[in-house]
Amino acid sequence: MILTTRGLTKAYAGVKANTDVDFDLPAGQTRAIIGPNGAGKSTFVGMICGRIPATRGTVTFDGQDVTALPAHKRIERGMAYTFQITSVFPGLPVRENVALAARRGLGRNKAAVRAKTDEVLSRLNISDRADQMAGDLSYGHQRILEIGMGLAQEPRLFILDEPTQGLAESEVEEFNTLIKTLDAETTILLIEHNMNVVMEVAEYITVLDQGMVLANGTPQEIRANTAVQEAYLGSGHA
Amino acid sequence: MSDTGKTHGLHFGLIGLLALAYFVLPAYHSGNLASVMVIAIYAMGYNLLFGYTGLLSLGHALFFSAGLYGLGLTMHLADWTPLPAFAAGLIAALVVSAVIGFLILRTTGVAFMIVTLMFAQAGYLTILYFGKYTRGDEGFALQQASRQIAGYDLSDPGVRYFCALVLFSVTLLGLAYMIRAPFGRTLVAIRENEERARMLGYNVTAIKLKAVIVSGVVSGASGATYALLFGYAGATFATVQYSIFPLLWVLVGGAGTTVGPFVGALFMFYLIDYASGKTEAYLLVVGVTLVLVTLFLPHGIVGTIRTRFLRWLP
Amino acid sequence: MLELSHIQSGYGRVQVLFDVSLTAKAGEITCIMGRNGAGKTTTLKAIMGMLPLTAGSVTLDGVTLSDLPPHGVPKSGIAYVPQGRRLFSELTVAQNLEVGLLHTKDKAATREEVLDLFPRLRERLRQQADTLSGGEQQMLAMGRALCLRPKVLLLDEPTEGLQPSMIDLIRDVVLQMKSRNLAVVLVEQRIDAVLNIADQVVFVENGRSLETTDTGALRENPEKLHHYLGV
Amino acid sequence: MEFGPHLLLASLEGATTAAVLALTAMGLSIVFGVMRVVNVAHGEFYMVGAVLAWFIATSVGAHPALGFIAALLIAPLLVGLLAAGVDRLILRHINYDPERTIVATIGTLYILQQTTLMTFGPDARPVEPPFNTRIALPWFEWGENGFEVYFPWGLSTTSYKLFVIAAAVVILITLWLAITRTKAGLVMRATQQDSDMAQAFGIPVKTVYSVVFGLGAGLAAIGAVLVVPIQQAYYLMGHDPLLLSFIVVIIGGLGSLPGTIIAAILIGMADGIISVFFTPTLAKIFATLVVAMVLVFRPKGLLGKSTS
Repeated sequence: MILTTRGLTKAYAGVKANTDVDFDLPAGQTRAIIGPNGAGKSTFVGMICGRIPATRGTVTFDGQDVTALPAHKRIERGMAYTFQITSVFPGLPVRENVALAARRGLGRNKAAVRAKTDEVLSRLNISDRADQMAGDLSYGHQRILEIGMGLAQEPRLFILDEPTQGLAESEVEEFNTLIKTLDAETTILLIEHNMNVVMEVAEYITVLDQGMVLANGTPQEIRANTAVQEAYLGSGHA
Repeated sequence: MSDTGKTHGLHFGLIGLLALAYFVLPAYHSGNLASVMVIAIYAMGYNLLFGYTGLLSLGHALFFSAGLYGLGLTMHLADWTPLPAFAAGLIAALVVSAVIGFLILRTTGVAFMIVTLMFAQAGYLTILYFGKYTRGDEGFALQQASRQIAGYDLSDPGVRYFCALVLFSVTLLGLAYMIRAPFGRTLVAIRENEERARMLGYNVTAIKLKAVIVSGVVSGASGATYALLFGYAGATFATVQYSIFPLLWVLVGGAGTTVGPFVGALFMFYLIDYASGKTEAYLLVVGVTLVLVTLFLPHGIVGTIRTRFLRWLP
Repeated sequence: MLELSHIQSGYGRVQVLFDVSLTAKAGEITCIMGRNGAGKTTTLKAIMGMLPLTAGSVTLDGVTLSDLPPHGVPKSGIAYVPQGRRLFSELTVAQNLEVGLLHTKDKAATREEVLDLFPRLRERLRQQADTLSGGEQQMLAMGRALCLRPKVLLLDEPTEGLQPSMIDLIRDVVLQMKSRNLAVVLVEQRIDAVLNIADQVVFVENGRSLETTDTGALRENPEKLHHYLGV
Repeated sequence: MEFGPHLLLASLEGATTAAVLALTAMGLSIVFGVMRVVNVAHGEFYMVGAVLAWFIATSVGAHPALGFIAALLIAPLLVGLLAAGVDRLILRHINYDPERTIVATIGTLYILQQTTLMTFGPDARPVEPPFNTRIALPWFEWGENGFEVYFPWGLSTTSYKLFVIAAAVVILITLWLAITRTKAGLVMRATQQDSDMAQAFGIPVKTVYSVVFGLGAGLAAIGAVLVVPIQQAYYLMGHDPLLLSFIVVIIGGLGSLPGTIIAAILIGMADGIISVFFTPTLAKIFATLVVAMVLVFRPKGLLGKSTS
């Protein structure tokens, strides 16, 4: 298991966003977390990567308890996180955005940083925009850049919070392809609303509902699960 | 020419021009220019924090006067020679900025501005409180005899000018290098999107603390240089006004540009100089400029040139 | 009749709406559907004048709303129930309603009418808004909006996070408003709810309105839902 | 004088300070609460109020009471209009961005201060109080003859100082009623809690902002008019009220009106008492550091809601 949580709970002013979530993620898997709006998905991954302090419970990453570590220490150990809302450095060129992500791990080795940056840019087909300001990119390209910043960190656990939100059909296709190629390289934890994407890329799915784990299973099992259908029916996954 | 080449050209060109100016300009103006270079060091130190890291401090007079008194008091009371005293000024600024930085970085936004203002005010009052040693608002002069380095008399206009130029150049080139180095890039990243920088694994608080310290030490260096070259230290330099001035210079010149602080300091120096001739209320010029820049020139002079014409400007 | 014609809008430098058009008729329920981030809420904010239009226009019965200052829009007959209610949380229920009544002529009668729609609010008039339950907060948000006596009612995910009984109540009130000849514009994610009450559905994707569909046709032809929403 | 009477005297001085401070700080607090901006020029509006009070009182020239009443009515109004003008001409155009507002109001501070210097000169200007009877105060002693009441030399206050306290109380109660009981108060509070939604209910938020900014400055000016018969009007007098108002607003919890009042009484009394017993510089250093530390470790203020 690369990631394990036990009893992970978050309460905001007494209201529980997550209650006692036990979660196991084997290394190398591509896992999707789905659930209706307000199911506590973002809070859950927020607690995993350290953006949101847990009220109680533990997070174990790569065999070590990281519950007490601040976000940047967890990232240092090999997590990467992309934001639900596009979050790039708008006033910096695209290349520098990626380089900032690469540099944290590679340090002062300029050649290595440059090579990694170039590799990521060409992998995402945005080399031709390397010198544009990130803030001037279209929404879709900002999302792709955001994923590129995650890639440049060479994470062992790549957490993507609704990466396809607001992408056009064609861009979603490209995203699916990209995730599939990443599959072999790293463990992926994906929060996703778009069921097409989930069914296509996820090997295994965890369903959250009202802050708790409702079901775990392969895409086929989840599709057939009546409890899941009930949770969705009427609470929409549009 | 590459952007790096142009940047070097700009910086060395400016330094060359300033060296030349001493021989071309009348004594009055070269005297002014020496002052401008010293206060531009202060402005550059401020700019590192405000322009590049995005932290708006209203208390930098504290760091400036830490350097000013660090040098001034050791020379005045303990008869230290200029070089060790200068080091004392830098160390004083280092200690003050490390302690204050540790505290102020717990706050953000408006609270950050007010806390920096409060600490600087407490510093000013402390200088007044120890008036026995500091002579308060009246201040004290450093003897011309003590202001000598290796036989050069620092009160001589020529020596003073080139001493200021050397320190100005070192600061300009040093900060310009730092901005282009990974550390500086990280500062800009924090300014642009702090949460993203944190989630790329950067220890944002530690990096910001480094920025406060570098900014504080450079400001302190300016204070120490001022006391050394002009032979005077007084509590006026610790007042709120002297925290506002670097903000003003950087805003006018262009925050987050390498030469903006110098341009802003030069512009405001001559504007105030001109206004002082007309009225006692020369601070009115400061007020009007602050309001006008906020309203109409949010990028400052150099920043506006950069957005409109020369994208490569550092 | 509320008419949006090729509007563009966004937040600062970020453009969100590129081309949205729709027509909401009196006595009908128009639903805006689309994925997260497609521009549904932004459309409502643009109608309210909370975001500036960079192109296009919004008109209500021939009056161009986009020429009015933002506080003029509600006065001309549009009421807005935003996502997450956004009550004046430290004011009491009565005071929240009073804000809704500021520009209404027949204050006392309107207030009674609204309280008759939501009898629960009458019991809680002196209670501070943020001490209400989720369902009561939604009632207050709707009640406050209806205090304006609007011609158009904009609702952004009114049933989000509510229990079924509350959802039924909200739906009843929406249908009553329809019968009182209001034009209702609804942003909603719950497909079943939409299919039951909406008259027409406008699909929005990437800041563009794609197509306006009759709900009846949609019921018979659910592939459309699948196509646009990935259901 | 012995310690007891001395303390009573200090407390009375403190109460007058607290009364004026409560008015001034309330102005800053309302502006911050509703508009979420910090008005660094607040002390200068106070100063302008004081100088205008002197100008109006001397222009009227009749009985001191007449001049004072005229000043009390006109000066805050003029200052309020001036502030509303600053809001319209400057703050509105920078969209109330918190940091740019601070820079712009620093600019405004210098403009107001220096313009006053150029117009009225550098001299301190006195205003004659409308009435100023000395009131001797009694003290008691448990001496050889049992319980004794006597009037120690030097233990006195004036009728005017008591009037200042009473006036401040009346004005603050009126303000409180206006905010909680009137339509204008409702509009203000709705704007404070959610300006977007206030606008969505037809409230002209920008006009509300101008009025609130004017009201805040006007309150400072009322405090200043009340104070000029005790202290003289002077173009640099804005500094201390600004600092003390900051302290009060921060200790009281940013934007909390009851917190502001309690903190004003606390700080005003403390200031009065401390400055009788300690050197003012040390007291100020101490107060400034305390406030900075409160902001660092309890950013919502001592009396505000806890952050965690």
